[in-house]
Amino acid sequence: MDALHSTRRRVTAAFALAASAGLVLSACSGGPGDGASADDDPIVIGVSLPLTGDFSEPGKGVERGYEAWAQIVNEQGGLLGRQVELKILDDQSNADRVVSDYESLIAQDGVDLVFGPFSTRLVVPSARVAQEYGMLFVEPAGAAAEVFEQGFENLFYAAPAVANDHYNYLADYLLSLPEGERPKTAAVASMDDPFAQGTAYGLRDKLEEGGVEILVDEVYPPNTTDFSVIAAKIAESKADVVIGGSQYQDGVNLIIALQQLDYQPKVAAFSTAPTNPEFASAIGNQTEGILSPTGWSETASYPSNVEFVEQYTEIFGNPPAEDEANAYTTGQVVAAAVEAVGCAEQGECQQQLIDWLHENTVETVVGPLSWDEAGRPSGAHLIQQWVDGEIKIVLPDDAKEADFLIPKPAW
Amino acid sequence: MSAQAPVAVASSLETVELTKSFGGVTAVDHASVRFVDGKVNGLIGPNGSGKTTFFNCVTGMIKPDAGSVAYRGNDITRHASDRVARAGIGRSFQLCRVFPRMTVMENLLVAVRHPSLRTLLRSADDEHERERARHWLRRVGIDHLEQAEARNLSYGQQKLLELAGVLMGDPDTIMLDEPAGGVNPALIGRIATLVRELNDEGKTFIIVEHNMEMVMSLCDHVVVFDRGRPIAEGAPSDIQKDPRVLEAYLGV
Amino acid sequence: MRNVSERTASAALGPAVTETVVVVPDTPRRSRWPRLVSLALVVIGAALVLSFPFVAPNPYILSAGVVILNYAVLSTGWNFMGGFTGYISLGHAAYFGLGAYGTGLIVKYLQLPGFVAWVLAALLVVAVSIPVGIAALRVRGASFVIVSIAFVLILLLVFQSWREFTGGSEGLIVPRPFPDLMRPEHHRVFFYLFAALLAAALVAWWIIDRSKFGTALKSIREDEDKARSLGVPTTRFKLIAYVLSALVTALGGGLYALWFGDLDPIFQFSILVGSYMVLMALLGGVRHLFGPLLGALVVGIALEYFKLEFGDTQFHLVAAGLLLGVVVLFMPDGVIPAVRALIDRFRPQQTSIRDVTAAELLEQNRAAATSEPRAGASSDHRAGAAPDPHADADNREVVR
Amino acid sequence: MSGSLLLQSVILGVLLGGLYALLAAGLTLYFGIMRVVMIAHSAFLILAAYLAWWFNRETGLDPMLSLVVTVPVFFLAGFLMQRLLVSRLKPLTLTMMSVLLTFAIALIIEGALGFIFTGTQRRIQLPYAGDSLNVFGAQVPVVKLVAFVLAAFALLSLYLLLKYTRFGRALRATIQHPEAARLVGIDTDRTAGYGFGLGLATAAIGGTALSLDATIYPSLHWHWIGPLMAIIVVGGLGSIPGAAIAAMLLGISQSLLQLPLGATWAQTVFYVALFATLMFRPQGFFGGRLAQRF
Repeated sequence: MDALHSTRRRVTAAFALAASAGLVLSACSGGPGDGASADDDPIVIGVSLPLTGDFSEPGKGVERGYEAWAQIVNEQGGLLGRQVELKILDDQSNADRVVSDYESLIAQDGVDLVFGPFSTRLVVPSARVAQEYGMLFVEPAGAAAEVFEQGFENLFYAAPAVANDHYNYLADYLLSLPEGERPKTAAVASMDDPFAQGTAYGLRDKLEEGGVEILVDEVYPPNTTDFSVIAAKIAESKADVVIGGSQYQDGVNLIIALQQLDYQPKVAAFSTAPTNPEFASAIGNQTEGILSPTGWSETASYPSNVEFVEQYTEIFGNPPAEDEANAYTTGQVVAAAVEAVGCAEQGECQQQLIDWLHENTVETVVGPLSWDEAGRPSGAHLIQQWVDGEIKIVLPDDAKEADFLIPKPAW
Repeated sequence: MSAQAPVAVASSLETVELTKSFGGVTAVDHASVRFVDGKVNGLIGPNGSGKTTFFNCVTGMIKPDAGSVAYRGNDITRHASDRVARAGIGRSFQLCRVFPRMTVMENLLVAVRHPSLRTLLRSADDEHERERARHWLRRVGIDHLEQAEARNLSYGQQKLLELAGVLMGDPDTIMLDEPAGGVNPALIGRIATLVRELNDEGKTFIIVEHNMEMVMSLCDHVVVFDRGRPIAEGAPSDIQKDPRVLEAYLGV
Repeated sequence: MRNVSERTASAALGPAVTETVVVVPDTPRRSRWPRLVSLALVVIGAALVLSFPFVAPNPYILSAGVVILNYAVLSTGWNFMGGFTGYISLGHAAYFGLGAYGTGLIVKYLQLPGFVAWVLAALLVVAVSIPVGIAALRVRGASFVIVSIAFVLILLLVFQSWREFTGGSEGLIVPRPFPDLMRPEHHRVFFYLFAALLAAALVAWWIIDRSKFGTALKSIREDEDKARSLGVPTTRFKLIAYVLSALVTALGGGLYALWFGDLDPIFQFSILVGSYMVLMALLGGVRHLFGPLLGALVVGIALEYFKLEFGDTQFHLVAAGLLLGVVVLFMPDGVIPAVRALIDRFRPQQTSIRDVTAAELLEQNRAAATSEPRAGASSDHRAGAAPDPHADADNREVVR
Repeated sequence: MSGSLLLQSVILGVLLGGLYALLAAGLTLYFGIMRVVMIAHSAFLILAAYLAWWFNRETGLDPMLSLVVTVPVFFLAGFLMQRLLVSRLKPLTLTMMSVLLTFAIALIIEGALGFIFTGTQRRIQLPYAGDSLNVFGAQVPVVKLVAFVLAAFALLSLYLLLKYTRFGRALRATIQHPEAARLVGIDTDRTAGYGFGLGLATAAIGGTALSLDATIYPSLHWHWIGPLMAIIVVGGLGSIPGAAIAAMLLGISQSLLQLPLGATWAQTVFYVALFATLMFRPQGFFGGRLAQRF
């Protein structure tokens, strides 16, 4: 990302604002009118991400994914023969910031394309801005049901499945177990976040339909740090299954609190957190048997995935995680549309890109993706489990790298 | 309760068994006092005898623990101080208090006698009110300072301003807490004259004062406080001879 | 600084002055600001504001203009309480959030048109602010600040936790009142709506400022007990000011909801937003009609600038903190008095004539003051200070 | 709901209450000395927690060792803050302006923490983080116990310092009657400075205790200041024992209420108590507003 350039434009913007607000009647530069792109100009892609605040951990993962994508694309000659340039702003995990970020990216900086932000909460407001400026909006994180119920025509979720379907394989598997091994009770704790709740409640509802009794069902706000009482309730219930609708730190905190109470479930499933590279050390390496859904696998054999993992590892020195992969997928989806339609700028072009994506399937690092008219992808997530100190795919059977471990060893 | 209280005196302000204590200290101790309507009443007593606390209890600045206060036959016990003021009792403070960052004129426009929607929205520039304010400023002798900020006035001028501010509320009874405290002799004379004149115009005064000369020359009726209750009352000349008063002053 | 302004101020009083007179600069003095000039300034200002949507180079700048007008409305609303009575509420974001959420929830559940919901929500906020005001205004000073902060924190908790009703942390989506408008037009319409709301708030503040009610409120700011002793029904008056303040703030919040569309409890009920209101009003000058507006311009632009310039850091917090600290320590009366003093400096014809006399007067004043017997008490008073800060603070804790 | 869950909650409440008590004691100390509501108290708390985390990350040593540095540094910072900043404010508007001033300091600290350490949530990884003791069927986390002992020890030291030392007597005299204190030769300005330093030192200890078993991030302090302010009002502004008792009671109430109400609603207990106090007993339940007792 061209930080210097970006900074200068922003400063101009601020002064323009100051001047206009100070009501000095002078002409200002920097409107979207500049967007008329010469063929050798870079394609500028605007993104707003939560680099600070409640979602900063996954936000930074997404940032790395986008940066990796840009670097890899540029090394291969760019898009339509033009280099790509990311302009990333920090929305501090605030809805009001994310809107003004996209507004300034589109209207002030005149970016050619936008990528989505992180977290469902921020996707809806920002998708609306994009919609009202007629921009294509491919996003890596807004998986919850409500995202697709807002009537957006420009939105595409760049992952295999919506949140409620993330645990489908796990639910099917648990319910298919013979009577004696099948779990009878479950406890749920979820962050008050559409994505986290979507994943956890997808599993909860399927288990409940299958006859599993839900003993505890707790929700906590995103800024919760003290999990001792929620953990006490879960431990008290002695439920067979514990389901955590978590992002990252909350999942870590909840697991530590459960460990402190010496609660030993047969199945422990947590969204997102267990796939984080720092997860194991954060909970004292007692990870054995913890489950997590993932839309992406490091070892999947899709050609672009092999390339992605290799090049990402080269750039950052460690392999990518799911957030990075989702971001990368977003880039791939947009790139496919741009290459197919042959344009990347504001205006008419955006609608052509949107139409193209509605009608076509895109090959990505998570496999082929296609969408319904609301932008829902039509796949399912893989189920991973920590086995022997590593996180491996255990479900479905045709993709598994290790056998499903049940009951889970003590932590 | 003082046995010598003349029976025929018309009472304007009256307390019955008024009591207030702070922690273990009883500052006002079952004080029953009557002040004479239309006269200049003095309230004297040694330091710490509870005069100011008594003042504050009467005017609603603090809530008494027990006892009652009546003004012209109406019970005003525990009424908030603004209600007491609107009932017609104006007061000054021992350490004079004005509104430091408002002009002299604005200071005078604060007083409220009849709060109503009309008063609320009336412009503070109302010429009638301003004329009244100028009248009182002339009376106390600081009309040339109309536009000065109160905090820039000398202490004596602030005392006069405070008095003018109280008068703007058109009170029937005016309680002054040490009007002569901290001001030079010339000004004491000016204040005394003013009190006299206002009394002639029908205002009742209740004055707490240490300056005996002023009390004796100015007051028609004097109440002596000791240890939170009245020990004697009567005409100044009688009070001066009363052995209990001498004992109270010398004994402390 | 002080000397200069004192000099000029007293100079303006003319030769009739015979005794010590010093007028301190920040008293609004119409005589020094002829009505015509003030009027012209207001007209020019209004014209510039109204023409802004046409000169704004792009919709983003226009939307930033809307944000700043919104801040100006909120800060002016805060100033109904903070400016007149001196009661500093750090939790005024509570009413911003209630106005916004009230509007959104009424639209959502009662299916009423946006602007009807806006008015209803404001009335509801008035109904809420009365009991809250009664409770909060039982205490003064520090306790009032604590209550105001607690109120916004409690609302944050409620709006986060009561998911079934408010949408919880997922937030609430408020439908656009004009669904057919393109985004730039949407901004333009709301720019004018906010401008109209601001104008109404300013007119209301101005009416109160010059009314007897306003004088009474200001006397509460100066010395509440003294005001009471003069018959000012302080409890009632404070409550009226508090409710008015809540009303204006809530109207700002409701309009924000209709404009912005996405409500989030963390932003709507944030102490930070409340503190920006205080900072803006204080910076501009709480005793002045246009103080909060001026503060909103300065702080709003500065905040936008810091977020743009140092976007991915928390530097804007440091900047806001430093600014607040500087204002509190060095110019608690705001920039307007400071600027006035500066302007007065460039009015030679008035200062030069009476320079000497003014200095003499000042000297006289000092001399007269020190010659008085109870020097201790009197000097305290002249400095505008209570004789004993502790006693004063204690009084302020007393509950009626 | 079983007895052991109840016991568990009471124990967790006591452990939490201990930390609240220490922090509220500091907050009420500033108020007692200068009628200052120190909004930045919890920001300093988080600052201390960050320093402990940073110390642990850099050195790998136990975060409690960072106290050796943070306590004196915070003491000095508090002293300087009082002498250089708070004492500049005009007495008439001291209470209001000091709120804003300390609010500004809180913003600066939060912003600086975000600037230096980013907004990422941090947590110290202690070898004994997941360990617990079994007490009558209740599991007591070792880290919480350690934090509690640290807080209790600090609170006891503060109490003894105020009660039995010459400095403590001077401080109490300053709180109760500044003029009288000046008359008997106490340098009240300096004493107030020391009192501020003492308050910040409690924040240093509290922050370190907090960092042992909590996730920290720069804006966390807002979640502490509300409950702490509620505690000092309920306990009676300026009264340290009042603050301690109120902290304990509210901490336990919060912990117990979490069982039926959930974590978020349970937090409202502080504000309900605050409003109830103001409505029915504005001088607080456990002490006078003048801090007459220690």
